[in-house]
Amino acid sequence: MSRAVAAGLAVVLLIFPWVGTGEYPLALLYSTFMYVALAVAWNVIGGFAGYLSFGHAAFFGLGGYTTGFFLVRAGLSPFLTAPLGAAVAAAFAALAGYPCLRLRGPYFAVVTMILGLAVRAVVLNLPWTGAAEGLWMTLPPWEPIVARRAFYYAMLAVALVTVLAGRAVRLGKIGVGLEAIREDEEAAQSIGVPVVRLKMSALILSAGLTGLAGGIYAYDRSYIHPDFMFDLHLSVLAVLMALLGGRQSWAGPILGAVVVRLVDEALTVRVGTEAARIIFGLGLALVIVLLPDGVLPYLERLRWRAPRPPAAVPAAQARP
Amino acid sequence: MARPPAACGRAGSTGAALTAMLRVSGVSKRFGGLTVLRSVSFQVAEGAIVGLIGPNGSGKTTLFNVITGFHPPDGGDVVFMGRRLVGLAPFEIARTGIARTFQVVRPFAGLTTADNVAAAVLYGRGARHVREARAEARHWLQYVRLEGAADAAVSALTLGEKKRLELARALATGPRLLLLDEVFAGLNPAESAGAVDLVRRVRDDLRITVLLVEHVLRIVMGLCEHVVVLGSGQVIAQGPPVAIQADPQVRHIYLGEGYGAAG
Amino acid sequence: MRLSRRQVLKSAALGAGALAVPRVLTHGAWAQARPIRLGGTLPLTGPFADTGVWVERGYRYWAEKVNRQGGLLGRPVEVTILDDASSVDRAVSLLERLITVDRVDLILGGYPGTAAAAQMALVERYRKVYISMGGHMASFRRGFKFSFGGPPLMGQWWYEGAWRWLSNIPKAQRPTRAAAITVNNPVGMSARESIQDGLKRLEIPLVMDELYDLPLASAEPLVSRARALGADMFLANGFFPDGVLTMRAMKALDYNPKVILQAIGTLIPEWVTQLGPDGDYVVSGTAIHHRLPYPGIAELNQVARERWNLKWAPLYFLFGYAWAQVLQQAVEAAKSLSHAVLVRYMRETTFKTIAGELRFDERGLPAPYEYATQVINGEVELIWPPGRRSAQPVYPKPPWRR
Amino acid sequence: MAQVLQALVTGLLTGSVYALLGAGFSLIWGVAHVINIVHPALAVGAAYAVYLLAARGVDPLASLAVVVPLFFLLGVGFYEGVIRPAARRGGDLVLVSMVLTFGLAAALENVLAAVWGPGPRVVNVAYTGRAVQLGVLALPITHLAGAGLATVTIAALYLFLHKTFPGKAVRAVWQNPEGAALCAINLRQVTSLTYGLAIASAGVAGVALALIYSFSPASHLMWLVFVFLVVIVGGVGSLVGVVVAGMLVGALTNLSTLVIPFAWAPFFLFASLGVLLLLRPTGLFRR
Amino acid sequence: MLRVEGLYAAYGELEVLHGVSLTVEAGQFVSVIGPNGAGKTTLLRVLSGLHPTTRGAVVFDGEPITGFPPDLICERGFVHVPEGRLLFPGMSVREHLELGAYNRRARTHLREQMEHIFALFPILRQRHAQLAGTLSGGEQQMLAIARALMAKPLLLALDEPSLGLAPRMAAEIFAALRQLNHEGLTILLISQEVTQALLMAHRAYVLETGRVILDGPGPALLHNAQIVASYLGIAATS
Repeated sequence: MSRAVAAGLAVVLLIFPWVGTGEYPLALLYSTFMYVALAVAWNVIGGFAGYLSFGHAAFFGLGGYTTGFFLVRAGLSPFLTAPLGAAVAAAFAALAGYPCLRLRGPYFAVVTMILGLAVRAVVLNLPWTGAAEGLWMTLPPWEPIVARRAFYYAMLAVALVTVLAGRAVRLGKIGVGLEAIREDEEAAQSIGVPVVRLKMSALILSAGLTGLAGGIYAYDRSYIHPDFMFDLHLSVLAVLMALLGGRQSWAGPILGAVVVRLVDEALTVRVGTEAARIIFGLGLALVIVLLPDGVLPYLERLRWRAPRPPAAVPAAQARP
Repeated sequence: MARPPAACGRAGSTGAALTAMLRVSGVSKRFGGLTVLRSVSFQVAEGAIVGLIGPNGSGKTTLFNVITGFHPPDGGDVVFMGRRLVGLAPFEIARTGIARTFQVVRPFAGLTTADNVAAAVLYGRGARHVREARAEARHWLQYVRLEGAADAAVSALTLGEKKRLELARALATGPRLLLLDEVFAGLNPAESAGAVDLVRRVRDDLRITVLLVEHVLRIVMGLCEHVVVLGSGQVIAQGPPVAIQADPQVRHIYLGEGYGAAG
Repeated sequence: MRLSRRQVLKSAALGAGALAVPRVLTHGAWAQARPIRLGGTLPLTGPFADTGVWVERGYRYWAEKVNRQGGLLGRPVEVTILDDASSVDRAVSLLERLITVDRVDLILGGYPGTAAAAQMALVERYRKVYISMGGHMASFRRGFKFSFGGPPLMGQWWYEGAWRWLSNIPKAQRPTRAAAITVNNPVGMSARESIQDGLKRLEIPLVMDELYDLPLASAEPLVSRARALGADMFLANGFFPDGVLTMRAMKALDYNPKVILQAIGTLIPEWVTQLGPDGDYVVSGTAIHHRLPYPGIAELNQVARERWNLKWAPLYFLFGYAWAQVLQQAVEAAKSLSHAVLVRYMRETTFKTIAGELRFDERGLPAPYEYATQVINGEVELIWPPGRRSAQPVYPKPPWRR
Repeated sequence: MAQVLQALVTGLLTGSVYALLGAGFSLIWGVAHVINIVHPALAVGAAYAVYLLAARGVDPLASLAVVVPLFFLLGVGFYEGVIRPAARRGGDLVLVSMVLTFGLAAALENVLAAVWGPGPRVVNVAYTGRAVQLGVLALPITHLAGAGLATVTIAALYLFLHKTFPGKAVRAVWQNPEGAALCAINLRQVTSLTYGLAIASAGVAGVALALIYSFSPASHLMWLVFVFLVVIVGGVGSLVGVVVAGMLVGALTNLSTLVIPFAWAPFFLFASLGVLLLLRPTGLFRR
Repeated sequence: MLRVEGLYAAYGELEVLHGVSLTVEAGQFVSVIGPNGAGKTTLLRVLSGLHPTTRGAVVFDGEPITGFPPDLICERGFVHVPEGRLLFPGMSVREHLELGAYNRRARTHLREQMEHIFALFPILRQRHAQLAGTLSGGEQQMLAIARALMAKPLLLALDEPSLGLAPRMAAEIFAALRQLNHEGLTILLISQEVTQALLMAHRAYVLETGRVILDGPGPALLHNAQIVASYLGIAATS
């Protein structure tokens, strides 16, 4: 059933660029794919393992800048350098992750946020990154519609790889281990979960996938600047999308990303930016209060008409 | 059924060392200025059920945490089946074959009951596939009589069920030695009796050695072959239950000054 | 009292509608012609909105006027401006939307430099003629065929007038040490290039050359350093918000250089309303000015007076109008809306704009400009070149008023 | 030397505003377990209120009479009307409150933008741009006033928390809610009061901010970064820690510009605070 | 003074009190003893409002207080010294005493009450400016009792006041309790220190797995074989 739906969706997405809708829907879907990739990738560390990163823009930006750098300096094709961007982002995560992952909860959130801002500050001031002037790449030599299709497929591939990776992690052995880490690191250790190694792997994977998206995005933009490649909003948006969709499942962030992206686009076009953001902000507040676990778990409950799980026992589980 | 006798005596006493599965020798632990364990030494013989008792704050849980690697000791040594445990990460110690439960139950609240156990199969036993691990998890849930709750959220379990779940999780790692931290606390008499039975089966059927911390001495005395008494971070007595019950120092600790002279 | 932007727009639109009605009635054929649609994005919200709004007003007034005069190629024009909320990402995706979904016939340039630079890459792909501020010189060194600065807000040229004015001051009275602070983005960097070059010509050593990231939290450290280093010339290459902070820090720390140069901030009306007399005597450049004698300027000044109760047309109002003017003249010369044709005429036509006559070179740039302005008594006056002066420059800058 | 002194003193004056914002933020975090992302946005809102009043000739310091009670009530209402119902619905309160208050901050930012426009505003008063000369030091009066406000408010908060019955109750709830309940302390009342005071202090911070800085609807994000830094470095739950961290951040930013290029100052600040956090994960003053 | 009738309480679905009834007369010293896990702590937490009841009634000083929040119960004069003391580590001894007298009834007598307490526990006077987190275990326990006394209790309920204390310190605490009782304060004590608890009690209740299995005058229970069995895990045969 759901396999058939997935296959159908895949076919639709694959032939969509050829049904003559023009460039804009392709561009809109392209950016939706990107946010899907970002939210799903974030969720690997933020949702499954429970480490709320607010610095994922750093990985995105590093992926983008790696692409730009190799394109400008070495003339490498960005579709080749995007994986290289993923590698650089992953390597950076491996380096920065070890100390950061010793912190938990809001402390981790703040340190990653600082990390993101620090990387931005560095790139903004290093001459060989184009610094404050930004980095210009040569344009891809295609007609607009060809370019749109190419980037559509490229970002679709990134989103697909990310979703498949996220799904595999969630449904596989690592997912169980990460969940155990999220719930209780000591108990996880006690049953043999290699906590440090596992959460490092999750962060590295998450960073790599984010970097991959950044690499493709950078080439499409063909002009990159720290202001938008390392934008704090980007980090925050990934978090919000995943939380809103439901961070416990692999599909929740997809839902969150698609809904947020499309609602935002529709609101912006219909009611103007300020009003859209007021509605968006209030809507966000309302949804999270009503559905603290995200939208997807709620929809699943509706669909199966299953009773809500009973309210958790009071936290004060003092021994009698 | 012949069982190897429970070893007693302090570290270094020859003879006992041959059958000792776990050897704790001279372990000390300080938190800040507070010394919680002072040169604690004892051994656990393979196949035994050993009780670790002592009043609140005598260092029992800390000792567990030292053995399982959560609190590296400030001095002393812990050797398990010939392997030094000091310096290993907790997950590595778990993989050498030591499993534990926690004083305050710590199941993975966001996972189903079956996945709690499956996680242990995957990481403790090194299973590769989640599906297989879930199948094996069902076996362990059955073992602790929780098969009916396999797909339930952990939050739906009673305290007694949670304790059994933790036991199943520990067993699923495939341990040789099981450390139980107050598994009987908070259980009603029926549950308690069931749990005692369960611990016996674990030792008799699965041949898993058990070291347990317990407050309810009635259980300890009925279940254990060997009892180690901790007081203010030191071993103040050890031996078979009968000897422990008669020990004046133990009576003093448990009943207070002058009590039970006639008891 | 300041009218809300929306009120202003609404009344402007109503006014335009009222003027257009008789024409529609009398020219049946004209009314039936499919309008020419122009579209672009501007920052109507977010940090760059204060300027973005004036560019939009420039575009809208131009459209109003064209329609009043019979349209473009005999067809009415229709302007769509989408709000990019000061985000480069949005500026690009919305422009793509305008090109591919709304299928606008002509494109109106975006603002600021970062957005324009990113949009230039996009329009090159779609082969659409794009006239805007352009921003940094690097944007024009990339071999783009479709982008033009008409006229551009070129940082590298910005202070040219100021250098010439300073070089006419007797050497003994000139400043002796300069301190510069520059916003760490393409706009700032381009102005900085001109500074290094200009100061060398004037033989004034640059004793402090600092960059800062936006948003600037506090200008005190920068200003107090400049003061401590004894700089008697201060160059603030920043935007309006950081410019305001810098000025207040200078006054608070009682730092009185002989001359203050400011890149962008002074030229928007908010400068004067927010800073009052403290905003006086700051020197800047421009490519366009409300006191220049080119045809059309007087009319725009009058519009500004009538509609917004301003003495003069603000700079960015003029820019918006000028960019649209260039586009209009290209279309009229080519008599076509085909961009392939248009782009040929772009380089062959001499444009007569409110910024003077322009011809574009291979890069898409006109000849450099050399105006200098100074805020005097709350007015942005033209102080260079001498023949175009609207006021005598004040030098050295008087100490802060207490 | 004069430069160092000047940088240090201005840094400390600036830092006092960080500290004031951080104090309220920390108080809410400690007592209500809410990460109040909307905190700096409310301060910016207060700055706009000051701007509005200043345009009618009301001195920013006089506008405190309006801002403080208004924001106190706002805080109480916000707790009773939004946070408490949200907390009662369950879920991870830290997480829920983070998203919730982020949403409200985004909404507030854009309401401000819709009313006043997105551009920066400055408040001009008679003493704007004047300075007190202290030997080689020039101390802007606005800074002194802002820092003075911050100091007085923090001192008042400190005295309240340490010298009055309700204040001690707040600390008690902060340190051990159950123990506090056993002392006949009404937890809801105390949390409500805390929220009121914290938001009132954000109001005061807004006044200080209006005196010293330019502000725009979006500027709350930058303040949020600083508030987070200050609170985490100082240690959640320590008023003294927050004050020290605020001063540290202010001084560090200013002093670092004397030896490294200004553009690298943010990096230096982030890097040094990041390292500090890695060395002392719970902050400088966490007990 | 206190009448508890058929009290039930549970953690989630796990019931830990199965119909506990007991009575405390004004001026009495009542002890509740029982092995670990018997439900003693839960009983006190229920009485002071920290934990909800499922069934049963609590009447205090002639009025039903079942289901009241802790602050109200405390204000009425039922004051609980909890296990683990629940002190405020960052606050001084004096501040704890002031907070103890937080309710309006007690606040008016703050000075004299504090003097009274300093007389009872002189060490607290010496330590009055010290932070609670830096006190020794015994001092912390004294402080917890002192804080409760500041509320001018009609009934003082203590949970394991001698837990983890050196014998000398524990004796000191018990001596203080005896003195307070002599002065007329009603006391409800939960303790594992069987001897002490029983010797002092006018009446004692033995709790096992959530039920009262035995009650009577304290000293009379002193050498009860059932208690010894219950504590030392000797299979009960009596």
